[in-house]
Amino acid sequence: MPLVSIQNLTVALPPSADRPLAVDDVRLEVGRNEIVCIVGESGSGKSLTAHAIMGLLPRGVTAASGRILFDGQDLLQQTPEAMRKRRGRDIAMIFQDPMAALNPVVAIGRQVTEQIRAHRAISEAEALRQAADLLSQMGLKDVDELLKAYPHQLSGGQRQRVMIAMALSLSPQLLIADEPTTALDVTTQAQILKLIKKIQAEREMSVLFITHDFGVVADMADKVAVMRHGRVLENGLVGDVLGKPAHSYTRALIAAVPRGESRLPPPPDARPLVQVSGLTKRFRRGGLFGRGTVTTAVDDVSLTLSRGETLGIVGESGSGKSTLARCMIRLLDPDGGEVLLDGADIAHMKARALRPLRRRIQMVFQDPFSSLNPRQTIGDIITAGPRVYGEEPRQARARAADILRLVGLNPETMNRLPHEFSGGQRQRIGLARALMLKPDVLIADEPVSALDVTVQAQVLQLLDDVRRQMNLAMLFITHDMRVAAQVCHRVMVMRHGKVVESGPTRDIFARPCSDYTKALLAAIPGRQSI
Amino acid sequence: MKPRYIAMRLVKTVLVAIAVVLLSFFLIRLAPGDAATVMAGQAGYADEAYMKSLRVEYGLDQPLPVQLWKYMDTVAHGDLGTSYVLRRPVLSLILERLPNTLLLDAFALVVAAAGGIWLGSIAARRPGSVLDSANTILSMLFYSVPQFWLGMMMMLLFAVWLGWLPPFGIETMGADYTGLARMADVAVHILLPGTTLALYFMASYARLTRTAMIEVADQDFVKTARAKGISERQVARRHILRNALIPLITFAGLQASILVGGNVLVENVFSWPGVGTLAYEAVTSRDNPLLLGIFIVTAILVSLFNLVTDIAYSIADPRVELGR
Amino acid sequence: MNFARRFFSRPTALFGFAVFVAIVMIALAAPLLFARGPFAIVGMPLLPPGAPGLPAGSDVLGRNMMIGLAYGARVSLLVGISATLCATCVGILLGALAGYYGGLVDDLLMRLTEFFQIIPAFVLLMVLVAFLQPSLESAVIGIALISWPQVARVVRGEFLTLRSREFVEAARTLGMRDTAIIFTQILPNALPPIVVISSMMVGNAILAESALSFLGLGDPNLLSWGSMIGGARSAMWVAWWTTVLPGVSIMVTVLALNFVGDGLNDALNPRRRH
Amino acid sequence: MTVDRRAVLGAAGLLAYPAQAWPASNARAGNNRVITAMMFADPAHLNWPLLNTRIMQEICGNIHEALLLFDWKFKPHPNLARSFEMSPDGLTYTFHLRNDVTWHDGVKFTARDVAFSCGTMLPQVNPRSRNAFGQIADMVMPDDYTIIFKLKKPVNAFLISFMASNAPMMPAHIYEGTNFRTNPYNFKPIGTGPFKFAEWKRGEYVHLARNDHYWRKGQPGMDGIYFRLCATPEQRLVAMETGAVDIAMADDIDTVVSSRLRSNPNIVTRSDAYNGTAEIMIMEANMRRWPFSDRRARAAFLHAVDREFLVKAINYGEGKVADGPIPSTVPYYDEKALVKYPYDPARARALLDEMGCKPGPGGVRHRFGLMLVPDGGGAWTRIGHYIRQCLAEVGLDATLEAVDWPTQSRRSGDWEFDVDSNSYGEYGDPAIGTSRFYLSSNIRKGVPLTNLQGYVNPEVDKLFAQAAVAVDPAEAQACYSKLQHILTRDVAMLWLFERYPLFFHNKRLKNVIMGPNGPTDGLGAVTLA
Repeated sequence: MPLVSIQNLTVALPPSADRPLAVDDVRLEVGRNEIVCIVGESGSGKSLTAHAIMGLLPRGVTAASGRILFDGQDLLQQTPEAMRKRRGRDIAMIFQDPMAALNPVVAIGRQVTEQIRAHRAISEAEALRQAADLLSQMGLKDVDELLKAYPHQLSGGQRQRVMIAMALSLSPQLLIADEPTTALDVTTQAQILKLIKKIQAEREMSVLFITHDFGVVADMADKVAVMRHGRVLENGLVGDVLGKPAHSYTRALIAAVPRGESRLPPPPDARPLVQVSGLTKRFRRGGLFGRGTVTTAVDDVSLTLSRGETLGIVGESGSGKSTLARCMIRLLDPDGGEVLLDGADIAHMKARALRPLRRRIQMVFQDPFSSLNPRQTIGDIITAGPRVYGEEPRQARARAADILRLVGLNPETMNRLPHEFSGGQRQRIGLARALMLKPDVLIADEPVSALDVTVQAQVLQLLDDVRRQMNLAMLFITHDMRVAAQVCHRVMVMRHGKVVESGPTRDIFARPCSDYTKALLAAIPGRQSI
Repeated sequence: MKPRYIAMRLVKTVLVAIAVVLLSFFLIRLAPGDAATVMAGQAGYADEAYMKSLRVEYGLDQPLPVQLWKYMDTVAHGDLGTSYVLRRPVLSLILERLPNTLLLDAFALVVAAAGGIWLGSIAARRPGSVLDSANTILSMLFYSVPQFWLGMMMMLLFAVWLGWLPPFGIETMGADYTGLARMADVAVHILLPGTTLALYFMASYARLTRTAMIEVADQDFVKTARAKGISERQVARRHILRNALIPLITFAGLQASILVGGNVLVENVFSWPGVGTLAYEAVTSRDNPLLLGIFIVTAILVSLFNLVTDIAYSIADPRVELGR
Repeated sequence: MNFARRFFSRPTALFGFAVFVAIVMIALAAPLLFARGPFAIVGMPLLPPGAPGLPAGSDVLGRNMMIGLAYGARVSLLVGISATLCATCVGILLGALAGYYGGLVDDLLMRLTEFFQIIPAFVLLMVLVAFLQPSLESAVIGIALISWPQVARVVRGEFLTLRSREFVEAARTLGMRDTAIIFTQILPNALPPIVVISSMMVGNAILAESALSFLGLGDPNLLSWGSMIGGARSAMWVAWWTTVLPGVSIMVTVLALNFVGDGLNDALNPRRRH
Repeated sequence: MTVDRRAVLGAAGLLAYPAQAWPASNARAGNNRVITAMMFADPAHLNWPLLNTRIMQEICGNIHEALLLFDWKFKPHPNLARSFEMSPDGLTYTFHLRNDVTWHDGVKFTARDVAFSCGTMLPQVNPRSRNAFGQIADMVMPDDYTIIFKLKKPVNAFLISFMASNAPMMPAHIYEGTNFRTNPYNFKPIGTGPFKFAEWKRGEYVHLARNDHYWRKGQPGMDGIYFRLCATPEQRLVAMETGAVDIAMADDIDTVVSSRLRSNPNIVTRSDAYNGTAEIMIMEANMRRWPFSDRRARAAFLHAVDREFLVKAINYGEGKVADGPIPSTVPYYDEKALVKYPYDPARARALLDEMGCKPGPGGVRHRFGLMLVPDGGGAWTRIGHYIRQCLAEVGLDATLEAVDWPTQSRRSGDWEFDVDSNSYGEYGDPAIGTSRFYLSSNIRKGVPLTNLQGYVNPEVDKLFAQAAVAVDPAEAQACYSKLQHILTRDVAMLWLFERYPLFFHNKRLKNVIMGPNGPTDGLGAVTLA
């Protein structure tokens, strides 16, 4: 008998939602001592399925029919108090963002002991001792300090380890992990995945692992279930599903996962359009009186960029890659160094002199939701640039229609407001806005990181097409090595504001020089299997 | 870092006080008439010699910059000058009244916060329920009623019609109570003005608590807490309320700053011998040293309250570091 | 359309709006309905409500309270709305500059608003009104002067968050001028909280005006609800209606405005709806 | 329209609340031999001559005493002075003092104190005393208990200047040679009266305790007085009705509700307690500005306003129409001499037409400002509202100007007004309280409460001067009769009504008001039931 057996589960959404059912007739089993992955894009119902097992569906969302058998007992029939007793003891769960999942104002120790003492009648001191043990088992150091610390004082990896320690504190039979590594940097992600896998093996427990990333699936799963629109499309052993996907959607998903190897030819050898040298940016914090602390976000960075080529800037969060981009486009004023655009230093130009040059460098932003003014129509948004430079509104709109077609949107959408579009469509609109000014340089700041994997592939393709058609020099900023490999001619790896190494993509991937780059590459999930 | 930061804040308090003096010195002097005309008018009889002697005594015959310089000089020596009309040191006049105002404030603050948090958390438990709506409407009502009028109505109801409470004043005249009896006497007197003040702020506490609790209840760590299998009561207390109360610290600090200047209207309606009535007298008699003194003392107290609020905030929320 | 539906779906907002419209109508119609004005002595003083021709009774001078209440609505609304308009305009302008540019401008403005936070507001208002002489205009100016920092703080906060939003950065990379960014990009997005705070501020301004009039610092040529209460203070024990009715009028008006503000808040911020 | 007070009361009676308010015994606690009076504001200090306001008179009248007491006919009687005589030429006054009077600190009261008070302190700080005491040429003290005043010229009002409100005796050993304004005893006064200062809690009360060594045997009849601060009118009514406070004086109770207290069986009402002050409510027209520079405009003003109604309805009957400069309750009033201006709007319109003040658009003849005494929406505001309505009927459009006290004092002092409102007390003799508003010599810019109107009539100046030095009362009467004729003929001021401020006390108090100076003579004679 499997540990968990979900039979014909249907989860209904409140009447005000855009669809009636979030989970539709799902069947799924989790056996003992195995890792089952549920993989799917946003809105597939994978997360709510997990929450249904925990008995923690949000207010207004109900399990309408079906059964969830846990060790033979239907969890949906349990009283709330019985469910409470099971939670944490028999079934534990860890969440996507450990920062949000830990109470910010309660010390770590207390948060761990709280769970132990909710189920076992032991003293706080005894619970603390157990907590310390657990934390060291999770590979954490200075445990005593850690127990007194607050969540914000920990790193992302430490926080997720604490979450796992908490989840394991009562040796549950089932661990549900809901995208536990999505909010983490790639090297940390690899460590956490390894940890989960190790613990699962040691304790011989069952894990239900929810993810959107087939790379992770390949590394982790014994079995996999692919979900879409609340239904399970495909279900089987991981090797079978990856090797011989039965469903076309599964195939599309697998195909859309960037391969982590460069398909692009080496860059054309051309005179650099943009030359950055010694660029430095510092941030000061602190008030009128106190000595402010200074952090150097970008430290003496130099690079060149030519027409027709894409330079990838890769780094984890806090590496300074976004700050670099914002300095180059003068959203920030750099503290030192120069940015030569066709020989003119725009790094220190006065606002008035800079304005005519602005149109030559344009940007595509990360967040498809905040990058478009919610109160303007698409037409107004993308013709705003030309109008600044005095273009006739009628002519601008005519051109806007062409550009919209170019980025794959219907020109008739011009009178609509941004909220009527999906994330991928919004990124296309953002690109259209940049292209309207016929720029020479396009800076793309994590343009696909907020998108689902299938959409991601389409947008990456579009960017590459546009770059080629318009002979753009493109600066592509990303945290994802696989994405960088797919679209960049050259790659520059950054860490703590400094350049770690740079070179043609193929060389970097094939023969990384620095340990850091090697670690980054090693951390790419599913690199071997896909 | 912390003692240094606190020292810096105290220095800033002094600077704020100086700025307050400068700004209000000129502001106050814009108003027509001076203390001499007031006193001449009050006496029912006046002549030039009398008024001139008053003006010379007050230094009102000097040019404005000289007056300002002299005033700043006295203030710099830790003296707030002498009241024109009451002819006593301003500082002692204010210190005489300040405890009464602080007492009323403390009462109003505690009642408002306790009542408001209680009401707000009840409402947040079932958003959209009848209880919640009733709560919202009641809070709004107290927020919308003119304080002076509410005070009059309370006096009418509880002191005149029901006869439960003394109508006004801070203590029983000539009773010469001591110890506990005196405290009880003052407690009975504080109920009406204190509650009048508290109801207004209680509405804000209730609304803030309700919103904050609903917002916190949506956060991931509350889900975590439930996933741990701890009881709903503990979830509500340790995780939801504990986090929801943090923004209330700011509001309590704000309330304290608003109240410390004294509430002219409520103190007037209930003859509460606080700073508000003193300020009212100072305005109506152009007693500029007194008014300036009240402004300075208020400014310093408000700055201190802000500091205390910040310290309390940094204790309640470990993410917040003092001076950041 | 969607907005209106969201707004009116709240019973309190509907009630508030209906009451507010009714009070505006009464205020506008007062001179047509009662041509002789609120000061005309029509009968014996202190007649209770329900006496012939006196649905709301008569006041200490034998004036028709009904007419007084209707004319009082004019004063309250006029002061409330004008003071709010002034305060909002000044607040938006200064708050926008401080929030958008930051730095020294911001520092100066924050110090200035701190000054207003530190000085007891009502005492300051009394000084201002004494300086300007009690009148309708001085009440408006005084109330606006003590209210604008509140708007400025909100606008500043909104601008601080909005100016780092990506669509604003996009506008800057397009080469848009600062004034254009402030007025076409940021301000429209900052309006919802401004609208909400303004509607609440009208209520607060009405309360402030009534307090001033209550203390005899209102315009003596106009009958306002506050001055009706102030003038009847001594009579409140013998003729409850002289103080209760104007007080209830203030309360209902302010309550209506606060309900409207609350409704606007929810309708304009659908995500914060619960 | 007439207003029946009883009908009003009946209407109010509909909601007469149950008389179970916060019990007086609670409020008074313990000692029943202590009474409580009220004060509507904290006094600035307790140096009576320095700030001769009504509230000071009420409090300090119990602490300080005068040489003489006056009866209802304003005849002088001994007080601190055992006896007194005047020389026939009116230039020498001799006072024989009691020898059994001590100050509250135990120092003997002697002629030196009288000389210091009348010769130095009073003329220096109390402007009202200057009329009489300013004429003192020399003071002789043959022994400790005799003082002889020698005057530069006869002063008709010399004796009446010894009323307590004008001439409280101040202790020389405390004040002589000090700065009167900063003397610390201003906050703990020393007097000879039946009560001595005990405690002052600012914002709450002033407590006076029984003077056990009072010279008048058998007085005072109680253990002490609390003057309790009751800042608002509704508080004062509650305090009086519940018995929390025993005495309400002068303006403490708004006339709106006086009928309610009058009908309260536990409360005694007196309307004669302030006859000595004899207050008139007036409006002053700035005679430098047209049209009020013309007597016809001023006459029209008086004809336009129904002053009978003003007294009856607006002031709830507590007063009488004022026909002229001298109140009807004090000596020298002569009704026959007066030119009267009864309510007659038609006559008012005719007068205005005659002088060329013709109706313009909307029937408005003239717009002007009417500055009100700041009373926070009290009686003056009601008077202003009513008069504005009356004037509108004859085409005069008055804009009410609300100001606060400082502004009112400054603007009136600087003559920046069209019409302002005011009141004055006569204080026993026209030379003390009345003449100052009509003498051309008293036109002093920047000083409030002078001849602000700019009224100039040399004949009036002459008559006032003559009356002031008249030794023969008949001569004085003749001058004042003539003055009353001229001043009313000229409409030298807009007299509205004489106000009889009400004095209320709990009926457990006896012998409260003994003369025209009411509470100013102190409450030493009061006994408790």
